[in-house]
Amino acid sequence: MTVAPFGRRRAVLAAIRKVGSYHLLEVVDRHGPDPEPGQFYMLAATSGWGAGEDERPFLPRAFSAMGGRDGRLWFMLEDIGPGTHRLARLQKGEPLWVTGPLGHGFRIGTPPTPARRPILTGGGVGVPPLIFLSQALVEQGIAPTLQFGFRDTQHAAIAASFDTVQIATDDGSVGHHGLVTELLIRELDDDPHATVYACGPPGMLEAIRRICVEREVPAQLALESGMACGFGACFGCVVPLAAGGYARVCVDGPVLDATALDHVPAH
Amino acid sequence: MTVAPFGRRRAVLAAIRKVGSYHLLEVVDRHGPDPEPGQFYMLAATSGWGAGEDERPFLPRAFSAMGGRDGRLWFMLEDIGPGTHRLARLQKGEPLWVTGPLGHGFRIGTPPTPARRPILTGGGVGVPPLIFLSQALVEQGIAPTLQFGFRDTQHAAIAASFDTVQIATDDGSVGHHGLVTELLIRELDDDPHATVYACGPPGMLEAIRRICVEREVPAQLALESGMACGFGACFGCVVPLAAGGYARVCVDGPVLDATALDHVPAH
Amino acid sequence: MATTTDTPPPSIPTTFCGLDLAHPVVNGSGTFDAIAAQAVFGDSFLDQFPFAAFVSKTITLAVRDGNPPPRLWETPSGMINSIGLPNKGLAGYLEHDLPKLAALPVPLITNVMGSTAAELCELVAACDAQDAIRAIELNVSCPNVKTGLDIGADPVSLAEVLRAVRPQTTKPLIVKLTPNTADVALVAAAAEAEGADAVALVNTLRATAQAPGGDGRPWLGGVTGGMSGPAIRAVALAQVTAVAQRVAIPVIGMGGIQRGEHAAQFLRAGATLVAVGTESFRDPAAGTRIARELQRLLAQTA
Amino acid sequence: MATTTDTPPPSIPTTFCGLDLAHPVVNGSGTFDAIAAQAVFGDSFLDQFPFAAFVSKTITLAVRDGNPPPRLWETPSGMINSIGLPNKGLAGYLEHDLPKLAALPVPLITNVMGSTAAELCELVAACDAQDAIRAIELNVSCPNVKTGLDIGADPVSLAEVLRAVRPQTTKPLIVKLTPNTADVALVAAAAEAEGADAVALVNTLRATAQAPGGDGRPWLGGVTGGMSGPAIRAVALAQVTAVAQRVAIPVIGMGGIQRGEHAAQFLRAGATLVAVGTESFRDPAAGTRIARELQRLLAQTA
Ligand SMILES: Cc1cc2nc3c(=O)[nH]c(=O)nc-3n(C[C@H](O)[C@H](O)[C@H](O)COP(=O)(O)OP(=O)(O)OC[C@H]3O[C@@H](n4cnc5c(N)ncnc54)[C@H](O)[C@@H]3O)c2cc1C
Ligand SMILES: Cc1cc2nc3c(=O)[nH]c(=O)nc-3n(C[C@H](O)[C@H](O)[C@H](O)COP(=O)(O)OP(=O)(O)OC[C@H]3O[C@@H](n4cnc5c(N)ncnc54)[C@H](O)[C@@H]3O)c2cc1C
Ligand SMILES: Cc1cc2nc3c(=O)[nH]c(=O)nc-3n(C[C@H](O)[C@H](O)[C@H](O)COP(=O)(O)O)c2cc1C
Ligand SMILES: Cc1cc2nc3c(=O)[nH]c(=O)nc-3n(C[C@H](O)[C@H](O)[C@H](O)COP(=O)(O)O)c2cc1C
Ligand code: FES
Ligand code: FES
Repeated sequence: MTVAPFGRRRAVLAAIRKVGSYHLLEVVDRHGPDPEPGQFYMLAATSGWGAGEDERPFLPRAFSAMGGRDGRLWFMLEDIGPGTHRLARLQKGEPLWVTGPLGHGFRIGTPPTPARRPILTGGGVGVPPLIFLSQALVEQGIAPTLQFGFRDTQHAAIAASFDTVQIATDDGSVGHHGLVTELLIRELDDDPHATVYACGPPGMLEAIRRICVEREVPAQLALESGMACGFGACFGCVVPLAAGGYARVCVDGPVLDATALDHVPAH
Repeated sequence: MTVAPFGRRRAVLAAIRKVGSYHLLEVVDRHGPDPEPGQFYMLAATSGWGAGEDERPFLPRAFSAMGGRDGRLWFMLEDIGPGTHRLARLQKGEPLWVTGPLGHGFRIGTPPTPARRPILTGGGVGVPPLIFLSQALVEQGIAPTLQFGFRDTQHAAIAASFDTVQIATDDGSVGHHGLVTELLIRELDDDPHATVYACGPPGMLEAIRRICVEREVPAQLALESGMACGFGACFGCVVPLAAGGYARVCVDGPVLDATALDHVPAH
Repeated sequence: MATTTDTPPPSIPTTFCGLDLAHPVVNGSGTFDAIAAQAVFGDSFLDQFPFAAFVSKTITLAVRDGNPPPRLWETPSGMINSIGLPNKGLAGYLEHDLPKLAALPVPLITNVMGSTAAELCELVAACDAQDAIRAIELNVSCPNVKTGLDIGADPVSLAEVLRAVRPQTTKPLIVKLTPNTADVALVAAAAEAEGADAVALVNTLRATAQAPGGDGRPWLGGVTGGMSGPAIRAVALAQVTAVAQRVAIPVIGMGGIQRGEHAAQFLRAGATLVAVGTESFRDPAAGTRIARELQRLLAQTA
Repeated sequence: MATTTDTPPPSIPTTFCGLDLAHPVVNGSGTFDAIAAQAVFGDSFLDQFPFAAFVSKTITLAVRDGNPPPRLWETPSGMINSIGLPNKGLAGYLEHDLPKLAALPVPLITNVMGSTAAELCELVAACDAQDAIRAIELNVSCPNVKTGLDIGADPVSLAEVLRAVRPQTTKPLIVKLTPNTADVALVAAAAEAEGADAVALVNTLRATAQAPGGDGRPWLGGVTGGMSGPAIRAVALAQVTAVAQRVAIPVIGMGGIQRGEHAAQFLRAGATLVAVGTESFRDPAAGTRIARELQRLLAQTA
């Protein structure tokens, strides 16, 4: 786990562009270390943060790193509410608050030649950490299997740049017509000797958890949860553990072993 | 008093420019009637209203019309806090909420040839209603005496376009070095047979009130006051009356006879 | 503006204490002066009257000038007022205001306040005699001369007052509760037990502000005031939920309502009517807008 | 970041109940986990420790898992939490957390809660035996099993509890008051009369939220929660002002403090210390920033 500098710091938006339904942000973060795949940041605009619907946003918002090195960070977000709405309207050169990198990322055994082949399965706003992870694996000479599920063409557009990725869409407009979990099952039927790294909406993660637990395939799930702080202060982001009690997604996660949960909560 | 259409309506910023310390706004307000000099509007941005210092502004803000006809309105404002700060950053073509015209304006007897010569004395953000009034008088063939007081050159810049205006600045950088009330006394010494129309900061208005009451020169003061609603609903904008009790600046004013007050309150 | 006049008035037929209302949105007492609004906005105001019933500002026996200014302070997502209940007094209200309020296109609810049971009895009896007054609302956010606590903050002193006041009228009697209490449901239950026909809540939360400049002087002429607006909505929703679960009489819910969705939340929490206060300052026609948005929401979920 | 490390730490020497503090800014109980922060931020966190004293989250006798999620809801200029006081229980706290908290660069204040006087006595006695614990804070926002009201909402039951608890320790005893009461100054006076060395306020305002979707279901796993943040600051300032005027013991003021100017307002209102809660979620180093801004303000006005 990469340790973050204490406190929020002022970063600068280097570039922002829309790819289909998603917004890609490139952020210059001179004072921050490089994140690990699966780690996230708390982001907030330094101005105009709080005049959206119902006077929100008030708290910063959590976003997985889609990549990060040499003081540059990449994020991908979908405008679904006041916080993402404001961030999607950041202008090139505009400052923003960043805190991070935060949380525990994916664990890819060292030496980085995992005994089991990595399958990276996810969808929606869950793809950024998987894109980051796949790049890290490729750099380490490992070719992972990438499987992304999206609603439609607009959402799938983000994956166009990856030639090797398997795509599933709900409306069948791109790739497999159906759920990405069907692609996962296909892969595991072919060769169950794999480790699954997953991130996506709760329903998808829960399906992936079930599939992997049934087949005793090790799986690491990157969870989402409503957060206030992102660094363990508020105890607001918890998920129930199979063993009883709760884990804080921000500090105990966001990546948890599938076996740690008996279900992935809806929020 | 011009009656306003009920409710707030969406207007559009046609132009905005900075003249010295002030911002001049031209607003397209198709659905509104022409205001009278001394009347005001409640203004608010339709977006980004509430993310300034301490999550403000929340309430709309009051601004005197500097002019208005054929569905166009002119305002002049100084950026002194979150509300004026946001309004000063409105973009050409951006919508804004307007309610008005509101309040009772200046009374210039009909027929519009007042027995007494009009002296329009004011300063700071108090000049817009006086500029509006002087234009109305000129159109009616009356040449008023204009006297404006400002802090410095930056603030006085707004008056540059008026050749006939007498100017006083605190720092003497433009016109008379001193208070605009000294110019008023000079005028009244020359010829007390006048009516004074005044608008400006409380201290200035109070001095003008004293001067006019002492000399029994009729004076109409356009007051300012913290407002929540602008249409008589909240009872928040009151000033104490000489006769006892309070008047609501928004509906009983903003223009009140100097004799109605025994002092102009600091806020 | 165009949209307001063209579209038909909102219609969500609602009955409250025997009053048939066009929709469930009324004004919060003291947050709308229908007489002043008529002067400012002319006939367009009456044509588009924003509320399904009109609640008067609080009326007291004697004339009150209200608090010295400043009376307003803006807070994060809200405001504080220390208006101090200025009003013409009972006699002035009946003589000057009532005829005009009686002519409004909606039923009139008169809100009264007294610092003793005797005062309240006199006010309520006088309102009872007026046909134009369709319901009476008691503002019990007034210090009890003995305990110093607001009458409405203490179930015991409220019950005592209501035992005297209730017999004074056969009209619907609404108790406007204060949120500045440990358990508002307890107070509401006391009101119900003593014959109140309905309760209204929340009134403003006690709050204060210091003058800019830094010497700590209070900004408000009244030193403290009451906070309202969206900042208090989640507190109001909790209190309305607790009260609606405790009592069987109808509840008027209010506190920071700005949109139809907020009104819907208070209705779901068990309120029969909702009241709009502070939002009318930002949008004079908010009542109509909120009722329209509510009607659209109900149509969707129906 | 650069600016934070280069500039010297804030220095506003302050004494509170015999503790010498570098400045008057501490954390609100339950709003900062120093042990988690150390793991997340490493040594930079200890080097720039944001508070002049550290207040632990509320500790109970038994282990508590806390409330089921969701536990958070964002409100206009604030938030609601229904965390439910998760903690390892007294034994777990003493064994696992205390050694780490004792190693922090600032004095430790331990916050405890019990639903009976007996429970509180056991908690306080146990804390009294620990040298590392420099002061004890009682969270009395806990329902009295008999009355159902929060102990801290009712001067009588608070006094009763304190009579039993006070003798259990010679350490400074701070009572953390609830704002959900009719007259918090009355409660503070009761705490002072029963030997409290200080009072802290405000805790969160009772509030609730409905799940998006429109069936009125509560969003929070705990159904209701507590509102905090700038939305409540004006209410907190009014309560702190009232309490500081009523009692002679020191007051820790909190509620929506985000900037040095806000801290200054609470100090002007009579508080000796201020606590920062929610703002730390937005800015983990808020405590240091606020202390710096406060130091600058004091330098100006001095
Ligand atoms: C570790 C982590 C990584 C993430 N990575 C990404 C990413 O890479 N890209 C991305 O787009 N998103 C990501 N998210 C999700 C992202 O943080 C949320 O979409 C964002 O916080 C939404 O904020 P908003 O204001 O736009 O929407 P909100 O209005 O906050 O709505 C988001 C959800 O919150 C709930 N909600 C609605 N109103 C409220 C309220 N008032 N208070 C509390 N909850 C409410 C609802 O369930 C709603 O669906 C991540 C989340 C986590 C925890
Ligand atoms: C009838 C009328 C006509 C006006 N015409 C003009 C005009 O033509 N041009 C123009 O520039 N201005 C005009 N004003 C003044 C203008 O309305 C104010 O300057 C504006 O409201 C300031 O808002 P703000 O948010 O920018 O500043 P604020 O922060 O609101 O500060 C303005 C003043 O309000 C007080 N204040 C500070 N904080 C608060 C708070 N939290 N709550 C309440 N009060 C606070 C202080 O005294 C401060 O000096 C007019 C006012 C009235 C009543
Ligand atoms: C300026 C102002 C004046 C008020 N006057 C009264 C009043 O006279 N009587 C009363 O019972 N409530 C009064 N209230 C309280 C409101 O009726 C309402 O209960 C409260 O404002 C909460 O609703 P809101 O958040 O929608 O404003 C007043 C509120 C404001 C803001
Ligand atoms: C997430 C959260 C958890 C809290 N936990 C506790 C707690 O365990 N014990 C306690 O006495 N107060 C607790 N509080 C209350 C705070 O200490 C503080 O009194 C309140 O939040 C007001 O301050 P603020 O507006 O700065 O947050 C908590 C507040 C929040 C937001
Ligand atoms: S978000 Fe605050 S503890 Fe996880
Ligand atoms: S501003 Fe509300 S009554 Fe004048």
